[in-house]
Amino acid sequence: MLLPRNLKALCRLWVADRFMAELLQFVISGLTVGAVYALVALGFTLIYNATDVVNFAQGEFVMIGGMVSAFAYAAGVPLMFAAMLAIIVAIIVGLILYRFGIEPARGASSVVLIIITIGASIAMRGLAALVFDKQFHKLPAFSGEAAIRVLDASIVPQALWVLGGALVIVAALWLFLTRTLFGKAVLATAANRMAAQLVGVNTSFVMSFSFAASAAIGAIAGVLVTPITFTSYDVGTALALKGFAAAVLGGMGNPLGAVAGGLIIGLLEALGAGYVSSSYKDAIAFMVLIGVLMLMPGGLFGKAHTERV
Amino acid sequence: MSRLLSSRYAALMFVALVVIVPGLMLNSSFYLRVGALIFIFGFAALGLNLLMGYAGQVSLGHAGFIGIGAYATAVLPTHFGWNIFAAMAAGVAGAGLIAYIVGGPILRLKGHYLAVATLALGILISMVISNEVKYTGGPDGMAVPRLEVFGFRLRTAQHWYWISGGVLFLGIVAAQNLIESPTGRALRALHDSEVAAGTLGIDAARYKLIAFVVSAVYAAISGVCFALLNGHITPDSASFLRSVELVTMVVIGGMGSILGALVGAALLGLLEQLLAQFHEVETLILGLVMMAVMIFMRDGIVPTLQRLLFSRRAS
Amino acid sequence: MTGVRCFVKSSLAVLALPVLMAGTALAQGTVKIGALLAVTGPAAFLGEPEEKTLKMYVEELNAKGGVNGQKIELVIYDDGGDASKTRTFAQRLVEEDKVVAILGPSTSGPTMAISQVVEDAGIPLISFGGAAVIVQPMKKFVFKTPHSDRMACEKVFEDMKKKKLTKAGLITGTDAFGKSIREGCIAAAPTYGVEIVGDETYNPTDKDMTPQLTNLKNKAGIQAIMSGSFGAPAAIVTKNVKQVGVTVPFYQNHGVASKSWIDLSGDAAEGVLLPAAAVLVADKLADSDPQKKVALAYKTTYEKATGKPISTFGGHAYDGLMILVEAMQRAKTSDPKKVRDEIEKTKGFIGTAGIFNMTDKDHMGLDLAAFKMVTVKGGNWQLAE
Amino acid sequence: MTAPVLEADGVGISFGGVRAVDNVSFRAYPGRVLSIIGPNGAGKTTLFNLVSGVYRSDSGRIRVNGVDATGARPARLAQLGLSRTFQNLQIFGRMTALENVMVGRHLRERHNVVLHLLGVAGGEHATREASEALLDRIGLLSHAHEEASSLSYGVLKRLEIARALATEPKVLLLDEPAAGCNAVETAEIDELLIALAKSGLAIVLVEHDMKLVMSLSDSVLVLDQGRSLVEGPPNDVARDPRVIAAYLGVAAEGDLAGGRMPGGTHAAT
Repeated sequence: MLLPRNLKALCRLWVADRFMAELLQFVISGLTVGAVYALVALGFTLIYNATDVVNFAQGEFVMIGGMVSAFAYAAGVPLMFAAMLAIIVAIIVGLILYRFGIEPARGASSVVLIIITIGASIAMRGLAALVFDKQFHKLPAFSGEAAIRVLDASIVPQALWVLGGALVIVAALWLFLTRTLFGKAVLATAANRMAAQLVGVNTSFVMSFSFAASAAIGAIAGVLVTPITFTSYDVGTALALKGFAAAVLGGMGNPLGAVAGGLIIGLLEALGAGYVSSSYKDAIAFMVLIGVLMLMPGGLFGKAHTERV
Repeated sequence: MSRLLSSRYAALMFVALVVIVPGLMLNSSFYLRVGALIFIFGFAALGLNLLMGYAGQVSLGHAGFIGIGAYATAVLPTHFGWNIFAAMAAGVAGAGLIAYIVGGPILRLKGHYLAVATLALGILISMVISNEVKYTGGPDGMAVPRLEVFGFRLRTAQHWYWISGGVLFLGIVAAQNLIESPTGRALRALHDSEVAAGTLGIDAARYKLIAFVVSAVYAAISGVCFALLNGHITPDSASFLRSVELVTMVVIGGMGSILGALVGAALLGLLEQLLAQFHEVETLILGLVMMAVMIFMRDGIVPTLQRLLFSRRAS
Repeated sequence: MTGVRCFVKSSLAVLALPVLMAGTALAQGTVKIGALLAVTGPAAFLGEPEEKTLKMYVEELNAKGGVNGQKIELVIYDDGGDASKTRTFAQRLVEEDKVVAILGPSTSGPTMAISQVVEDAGIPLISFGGAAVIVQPMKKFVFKTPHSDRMACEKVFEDMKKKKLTKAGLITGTDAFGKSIREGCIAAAPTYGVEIVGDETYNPTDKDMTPQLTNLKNKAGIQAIMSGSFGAPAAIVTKNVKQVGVTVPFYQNHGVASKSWIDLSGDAAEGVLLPAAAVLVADKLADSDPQKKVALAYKTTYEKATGKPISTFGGHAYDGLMILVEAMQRAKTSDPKKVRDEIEKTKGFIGTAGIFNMTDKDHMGLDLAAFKMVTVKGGNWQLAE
Repeated sequence: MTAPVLEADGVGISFGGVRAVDNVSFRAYPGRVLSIIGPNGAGKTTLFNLVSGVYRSDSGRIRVNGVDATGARPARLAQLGLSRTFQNLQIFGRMTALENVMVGRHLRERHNVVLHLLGVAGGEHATREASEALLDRIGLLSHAHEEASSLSYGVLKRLEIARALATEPKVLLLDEPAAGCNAVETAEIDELLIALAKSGLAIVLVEHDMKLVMSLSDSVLVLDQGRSLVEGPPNDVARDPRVIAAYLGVAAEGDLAGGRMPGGTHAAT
């Protein structure tokens, strides 16, 4: 399914070796989880690029995506519309966050802005607990639950949706930022807000847009992953943590880096759990993270001089 | 000079009042416990403020050092038969040593990269605490032996109110000493202009490391007090959320303000109790309060109030 | 300096506020019962049904005239599952609210953190935490209503023994509950002739456990897998078990005993075995079963009031509240020490979790018989015995 | 002639393929003032940043006080006796003027964190006295306890010099010390620098005020597009046709010698 036929035949020679099957299963697991982190990291990246804000409420967008679509679906709304509703709600929340949380504090130091987004994430969690509930919820998998066998390993179809979604979003984001005028305006705003304003970029609009788009990315991620990971009012924190780590590992502000960072952390966790110790698998990921930063202080794809703190 | 001195003593007097007056007026161990917790976390936040507000470096992993102090106090006497005072000292020294070893390489990182590296460090520490069940009791936590001084067992909230209040007071004195010392000037200089500080002979790496180690020691001391106050500790004390809470205390109270750390700790500590009555909306309100404080007082509560007070006097 | 004085005053006022509020609430003729529940945080799915249950039944009791002629006033604090927070609130319940007894906390760690507080205060505590350490070694004022986690292992191993399965793999969370199951299973295994051949863990926030399960599946000679988990991870483990193609019997535990786990796991839940309280299969119990009436009544009341399917967790709160209230009625007073003595004398109390027989050596009072082996068939609970 | 305190031999640096400073050499001697001039963008400030360790030179060698300091960081250079000021002020805004100067005494203080925490640091008094003396010398004693961020630009320019002097340097690098100062302030700085040179300090100056340069300098180094163009006594340099050409060939000799360099208005090509 994943591999061309001749390669598949070649691989089949090794299938007898359980090692290969195990490795493949770990890699599949790592990529699936990593794609979730990557999607969260992408949201971080976009807002960071346009506004310099590290938005710790990014995980809450994922939560909103999951919760709204799960409740709408449970209420009988078709999945497609439930997903769209979730994205719209997330965009509205994102815009509100920008308008009433970030814009009034413009010019404040980055750590102050971080505390504002942490406050926002706490408030959003509290609100979600009130509006929804504190139980776990799910969405049906888009293409059924039956696992696909790949050379003795197995993958659930929804994982392909998540991976595909991450790819599509990063490609779209990349094209948008580099190929469209508006995308360039976003990058210009990131590089120098004042200069961007001078050349006629409506920076306030660019920044609102980045919040809306990040919220949408988060919500899409929420819809895509909920069939696998489920959702509840407080899934945001853990996701934000890993997403932030992924974004930084890849090089803060670089969309490709965000995806790479997410996949690497996911893979490290899965391989760590499979081969080393399941209790310390996160420790392995974090140690590698520290190690990489020691060698590359700007992350894998970051440039040292783009440092803006 | 005189202004400096008067503001310094005013601050100390304020802290002394904040410790003594409620301590004499409150006779319920619940209030005394809330007070003690505020002092204890205020103490840790004070240390973190030296790092954030003066050395200009952020740490999202400081609860890890609280955990080291707390668990050393519990684990060493329980499993290794250490004298509890030796265990406390070892916890504090251990945290300082780890900060010293790890700080060297990671403080070369800047901004968000440093934030993530410290975050990872904190998580590693809390992971060890949760996973080494044999020694730490894992997620259930473990009992902490009671402190005995001259055959007198220090265990009530009242004891620890006064002890942690005293520790906080001394911590503030020490922090003020440090800030006004050559080391403090070097740190403040680094924060304002690293380049200029460098050309004056200040070794940035060395002073960031000093601030990191000092703040880790403060956190560990706070952890020791926390463990002894509670008599039972769980890995929550070292969790990522606790680290975030500390950073929040510092920023809300006012970075670079000695009193700020205490005010930040008091705000969060009292809010938790005030909002407990309305626990349906507790989280929501807490988040909104945090946002509002930061939007309307972006320098933090203490510096903003100081400015208001100062300008009123001037006019 | 006026500013300073003003600040001291206002901070004192802030501190004093809860006292005033508590003061006004302290009316004559009521008896105050405290509750510490993880209404938010990772254990919120425990705290939420517990809170609903307590509120619902206290209201019902009060409508019937309360206990010993006094209305019950319930003071609930949300501890978020944090041990230190719980301890502060425990002290608040004892000192400020002056409650006569405390129900909860929802989980084991916070229970351990506050045992000393209730021991010192001489107030009975009925915990909803699962770990056996809560009541072993026994503390004078500390009781619990859920089955001990170790009992879940014993029940599972009993079932395995019946089926002549001797080699089991464990997969548990690194949270307090998972740890408790893991330790319980490792300790209980030799008694039942079971060998633990694989021991994997995961973090409560993990999203995929296939690597761990792949390792277990490939362990030589493995004959069964036992999971110690609750909440979303429990459903993820269940789905992953199916995904990696585990063919040996798969046991879950009482931590998943809610309809929500079946819903989340979908088809993967079919055929999974687990020990659970009778309340889960209330309508399927034989009419002769003494628990049927109580279990069915709780189920009906809860589901009618909340519109949500019951879980055994809310049941633990029901059991705790009722054991306490009956003890108060027997003591004919709400004096904490006398109530404690009566709680210890609880005999033959039929609760949702089983039939409680407490003694001065057993502050839980449940035996293995309280557990039913259940399974999932057609998306619903089924007795497996 | 006495030995140079600062020797730069063939230093250079590139930014993204552009050779900002290329193979520049100069020497600074005790008691003498060396001025570095050139059109805007000629690389003067970059050269300063190279020599003071803010940037790392990718070629050549730097010696301070006879010790090889190639690639050394600013703190090390300060230890060797090199101090500097900045074109765009790098004042510690949240400290008082006095504290700014006291920071300059850093290398002359004993540093023990534990003692500092305990508040028993010795030598504080000496630092304070020395700093007050410096402020007095530079005429800023009345501003000693004002927060630096509230002081005027001209005052800060001088404060930076005082701070640099507090390190007791052997060689002082001044990046446009008179920029933004009025005539009175400029004259004061002029006077100060002469006195400093007299006391045996080596001074390296980047300055646009040609009057100041001409009156102060013992020697002038002209940079153009990152390269060293001419070095020599001020009057020779002012007459050098290459220098005039570098200033776009429009500035007459007299203008160059007597007035402000037309750097700001004529962009260097």
